[in-house]
Amino acid sequence: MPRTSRKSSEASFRSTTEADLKRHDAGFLLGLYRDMVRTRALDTRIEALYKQGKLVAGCYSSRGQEGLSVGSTAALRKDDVIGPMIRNLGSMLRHGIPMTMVLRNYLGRANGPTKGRDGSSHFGSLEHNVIAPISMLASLIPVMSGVALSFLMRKEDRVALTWIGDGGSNVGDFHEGLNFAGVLKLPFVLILENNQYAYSTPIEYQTAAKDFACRAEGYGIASSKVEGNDTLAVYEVTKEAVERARGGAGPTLIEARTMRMRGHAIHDDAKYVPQEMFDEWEKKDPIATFAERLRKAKILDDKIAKRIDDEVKAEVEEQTEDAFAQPPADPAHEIDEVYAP
Amino acid sequence: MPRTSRKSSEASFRSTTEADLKRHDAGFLLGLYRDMVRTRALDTRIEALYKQGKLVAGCYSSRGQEGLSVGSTAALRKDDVIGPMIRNLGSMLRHGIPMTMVLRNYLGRANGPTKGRDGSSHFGSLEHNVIAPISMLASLIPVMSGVALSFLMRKEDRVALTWIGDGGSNVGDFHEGLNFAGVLKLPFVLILENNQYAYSTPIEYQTAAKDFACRAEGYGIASSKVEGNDTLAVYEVTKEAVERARGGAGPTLIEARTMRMRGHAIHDDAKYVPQEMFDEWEKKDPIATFAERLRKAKILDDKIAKRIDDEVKAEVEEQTEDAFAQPPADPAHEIDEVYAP
Amino acid sequence: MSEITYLEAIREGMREEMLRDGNVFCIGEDIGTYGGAFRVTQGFLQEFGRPRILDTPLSESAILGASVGAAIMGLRPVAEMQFADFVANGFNMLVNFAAKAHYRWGAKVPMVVRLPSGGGTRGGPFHATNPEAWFARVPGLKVVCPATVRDAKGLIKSAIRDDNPVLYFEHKFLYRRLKDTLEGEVLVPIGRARVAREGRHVSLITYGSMVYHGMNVALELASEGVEVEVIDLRSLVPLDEETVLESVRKTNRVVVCHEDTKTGGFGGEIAARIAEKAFEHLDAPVRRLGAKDTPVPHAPQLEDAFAPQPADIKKALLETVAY
Amino acid sequence: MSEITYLEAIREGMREEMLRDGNVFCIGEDIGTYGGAFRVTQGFLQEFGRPRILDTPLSESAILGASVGAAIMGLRPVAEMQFADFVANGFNMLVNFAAKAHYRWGAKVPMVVRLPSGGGTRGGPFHATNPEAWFARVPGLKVVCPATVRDAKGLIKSAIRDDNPVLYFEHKFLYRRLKDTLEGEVLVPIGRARVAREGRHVSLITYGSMVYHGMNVALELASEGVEVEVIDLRSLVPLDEETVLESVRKTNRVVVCHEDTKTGGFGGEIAARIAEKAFEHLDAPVRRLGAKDTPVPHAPQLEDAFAPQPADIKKALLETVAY
Ligand SMILES: Cc1ncc(C[n+]2csc(CCOP(=O)(O)OP(=O)(O)O)c2C)c(N)n1
Ligand SMILES: Cc1ncc(C[n+]2csc(CCOP(=O)(O)OP(=O)(O)O)c2C)c(N)n1
Ligand SMILES: [Mg+2]
Ligand SMILES: [Mg+2]
Repeated sequence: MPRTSRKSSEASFRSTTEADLKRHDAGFLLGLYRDMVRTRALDTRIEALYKQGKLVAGCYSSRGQEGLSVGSTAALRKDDVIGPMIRNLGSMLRHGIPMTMVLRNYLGRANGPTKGRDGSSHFGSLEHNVIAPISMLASLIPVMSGVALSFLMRKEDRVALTWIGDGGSNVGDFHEGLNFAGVLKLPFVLILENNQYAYSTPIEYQTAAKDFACRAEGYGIASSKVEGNDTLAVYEVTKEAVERARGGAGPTLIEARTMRMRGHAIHDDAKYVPQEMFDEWEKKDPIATFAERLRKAKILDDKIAKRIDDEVKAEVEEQTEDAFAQPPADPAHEIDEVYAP
Repeated sequence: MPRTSRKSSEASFRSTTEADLKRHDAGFLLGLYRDMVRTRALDTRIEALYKQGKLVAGCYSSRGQEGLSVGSTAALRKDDVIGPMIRNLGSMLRHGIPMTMVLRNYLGRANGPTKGRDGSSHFGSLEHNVIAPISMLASLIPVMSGVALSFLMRKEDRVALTWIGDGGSNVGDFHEGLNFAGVLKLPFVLILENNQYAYSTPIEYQTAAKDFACRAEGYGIASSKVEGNDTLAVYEVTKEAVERARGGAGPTLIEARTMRMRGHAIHDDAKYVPQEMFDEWEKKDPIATFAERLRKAKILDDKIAKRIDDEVKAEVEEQTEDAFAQPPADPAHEIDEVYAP
Repeated sequence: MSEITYLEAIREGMREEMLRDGNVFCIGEDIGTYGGAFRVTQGFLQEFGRPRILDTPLSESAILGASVGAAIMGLRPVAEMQFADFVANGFNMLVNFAAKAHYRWGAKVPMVVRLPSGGGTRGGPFHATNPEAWFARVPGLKVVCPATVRDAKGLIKSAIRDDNPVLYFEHKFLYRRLKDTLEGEVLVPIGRARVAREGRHVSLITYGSMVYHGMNVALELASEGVEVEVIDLRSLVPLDEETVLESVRKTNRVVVCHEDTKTGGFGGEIAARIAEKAFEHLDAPVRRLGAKDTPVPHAPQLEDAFAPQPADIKKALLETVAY
Repeated sequence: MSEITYLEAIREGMREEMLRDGNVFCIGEDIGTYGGAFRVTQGFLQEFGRPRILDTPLSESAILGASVGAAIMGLRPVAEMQFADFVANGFNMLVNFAAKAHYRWGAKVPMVVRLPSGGGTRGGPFHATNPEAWFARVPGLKVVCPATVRDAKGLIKSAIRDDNPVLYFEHKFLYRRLKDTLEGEVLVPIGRARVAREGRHVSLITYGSMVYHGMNVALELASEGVEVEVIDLRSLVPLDEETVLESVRKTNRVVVCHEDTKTGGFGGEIAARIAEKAFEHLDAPVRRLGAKDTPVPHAPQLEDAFAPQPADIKKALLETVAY
């Protein structure tokens, strides 16, 4: 039996209607669309570069989850701080990270964000208010609580936001970090991307809980559930959470339902996922469905779509070229910066 | 403002009535009473030995929580396995650990259960189906899940039970262990002893959750709440949980409300606890209130009470003497047993 | 008899023990349906079924903690860390629970933790470390690091039969690179080093991936007239000190080498023991070789500059011989 | 100027830095109302209030993780582990997040972790360990182990001002045992060892509680005509190798000693460096002294047999001199 979603009632996952769409500015909506397109274009290019043997190692795709990253990040101010995980390429782009930074890192360039020391999108940039994750899942949750704590201490009205997977949410740090944030009412938002699988492991083997959002109660914090492929709905629930956080009402745990449309990483053919499940979710593709809605609302048409596509294509070309033009990582400086001076 | 309890509705914490009491066999009820008296007597003796400078180091009292340990352990079969924490002296005694074993350990004797290598009630005995804790709180939760896993693998109808404090429940292992047990539907029961404080830290600084039992939902497991000083109620909810576990219906998290009536350890005068709080909880003393109920039900009278007291006194005397008669730990064998042969 | 790889040898060893002893079971992330990130347990789910092959939630501390509990009850869990690096998340269970149980209260903890470790595969800071020294310093744990196909099989079997917690570091670089033909029951005792190559000019004390590189270098040097004795420790705890000292007493010159970072790596322990116990036999300083004291870098040219390369080993050996 | 204890010196150092820099804050279990399990932060809540003095839930990984996050944002957290032993529960945050951030992406992590460690107080297997070697092998972390009242104060202040994660091991045995009078601004640079006593017959390289015992032994031996040079490392990372080597070049004989268990303790690293870099200067084997390779036992007679005692140090020094 192909599984398609969590057991909890369908209705409780928020989605938006055409009326909701109309409440928003066309420019804003087109911006969301554009950033999703940018994300997929870069993702697709990275996959292509992998196949051409150009990357240092493997790559992780966020295909099918672009709306979740872009929609949630769109709810933030630029001075809010994000801690993107491996499937939040869209968050990085939306928060201002130029494509070349990502590409330089995938290519192991000397003046990439990690100088070749780490790979893929595994980097941060304080200039862009982006904290780098480590591979150990859920570690970012206590760390981003600490970022939020710095806002509390300095009386800044900024918010910290990060993401976690259905798998990663079972690591102890999820518990310690959320509980800590709850007791201090920190301006912190955690989005749980329930994309049905953790590597090869389906959610049924991850937890017996009926959903993940209910865990919020155990920390005395707010929660909500949202259709992760409804980009606007993701934006809206995140916006509410961010406002709550900024207003001093504490953290929120948002469960977003979506689907990982590729293998865990490029080497994984995801044969363990029933094809029907991919088929069904393909119909809910966040970009296609959002485009469709924008067209219906007369915000998008062929001409605008083509313009955006062309611009994005040009951006990817230019940024890829830029990345390739950079020098490779330099072993001469290898041991230089283990310590801050 | 002295705090007296969690914010969650009073009614939801189970307690028993006189009718409930009557459903039980008098011998069984007197057994509970007796084991509580034994626990307090041993606890009191250990405190006295400390004051006489006879212990190797400090000691931890479970005064005021005897009913919780005894009542919950009474719900088990002897072949069920417990993982007692530092305030579960009563569980150890009820599960068959002789007093001298505890005393020998407090006195660092060569033929105590740890041969002087560890102290206090920090020991286990496979012969008695008791697993030793480590100091790192909540570590026992995954470990006892593993004990329960062994029952599942071997198709044994045994149950694993352990306890955790309001403080310790915020360690990541609580989350990992309970979630693991939940997904495998393990025969596992966890009793959260909410005794209002973790060392000097009141529960408000431990979590913003309205109670601890609600965390069960996040793992898809059963839960219940009980007045921890109502020994019979503790017995009953534990019994239900144990039967659920034995029947294959998976783990239960039980929150028991009680009060730590001493400092964290003997050196701690607990000045940070409002006196009113001690006063109020003193009235709910599990032994005094249970005795009172037994008397009302004509199960206990002065004569029986005296007989039990005398027997227990004699037991403590004899066991203490026995412990003192043992040789001190012997450094000659110090490095012998780091590894199993 | 056909050739099998180092990786297949681990699988074979586990499978044989699973068949031999019903108490043995496997536990870890993605080890069932997927057969493990490196496919070490491929086919096991089909053969042994659930729960003996147990796909777990993403929870290292639960995996290790549950293994401790099951082991105390007499089962023999073989836990897989998806990468050795992730053991940092379940560290406490090993160093405090598993390691101290027997000493404290006589409880046996017959569990194995498999840790795919090491670099050379561009894994970067979190997928390429060699964390064995964290554990080799913990009384109560045993630590083995197989470097050959035979030892991969023989040590996993011995680890499973051991009544103590054994950390089994399997090197990712060797997984598919090494091949050998094994016949009959292969059991390799824990705590016994192997003279991988005899020589008289200098001893190379090493383990893990550096045995592979060291043997190649020794071969090359032999053609240049320098006879290197290569000692493959195989087991760090217990350490076969006598085989090490014997070699040093014979060659009077020694290089200690590992892929782990140099400062605080287990090579310090080995060098210190040699310096103390074979002082009179040393004609040259005990030379130590390890990776640079940085996290493991990702880009190939950086990783190669980070970890000891054959050329570095050769240079150290020649300098020690020439001293 | 009145005398203060080692413990008070830590408190004074922290307090001065709290007053000097509004970015400094304290975080840990029971550090506010209670003033910490050992009362190091006594009075801080009254003086600095919440949230600068932050009583946390019982969650080591959250304490350390939140410290990392706050530090990356430019604050300067001083996190307390109630006992050093409990750092095992937040291990990953230190070795993977804090240690690697600057190398990976240039983020400074100016945090201090205070770790009340060591034995002599009958703490047993979980309240008396010396876990410094786990961290001294992790590139990106700094590790200091003050052994005097002056260094307790001077190093906590330097640690707080350092832009890297610094693990500050404060020894429980020394807390109230050491007293001294300090005047003026006390700042002790991280990475510089201290010649605690000059001598010419043998060098004792040590740190932490063993400095205390070592100095007593040295005094005793002086009256017997043996002049011991005592080097108090103070900082394990960065290690002041030059001061160590200089002493060895002068005395030609050396004992390395720590309270931590011997196998895999940091003494191996030090001995290995001496053996490699001062080979020509050694008139005797580098002698190593550490605790027995067992968990820390609880009962007094066991703990005393476990950890190096003054008599053991004396014996090792005399044997090394007599070699
Ligand atoms: C603590 C930890 N254990 C194991 C891994 C190895 N690992 C990397 S990704 C992954 C699956 C993650 O699943 P999920 O959290 O659902 O995120 P998704 O990949 O589905 O977005 C695993 C097991 C890890 N990164 N961290
Ligand atoms: C992981 C961990 N951190 C810190 C400690 C130190 N410590 C011992 S008991 C205690 C308080 C425990 O409180 P709680 O869990 O509520 O149990 P109680 O003592 O109230 O029964 C603390 C902080 C510990 N034992 N383990
Ligand atoms: Mg997932
Ligand atoms: Mg409590």
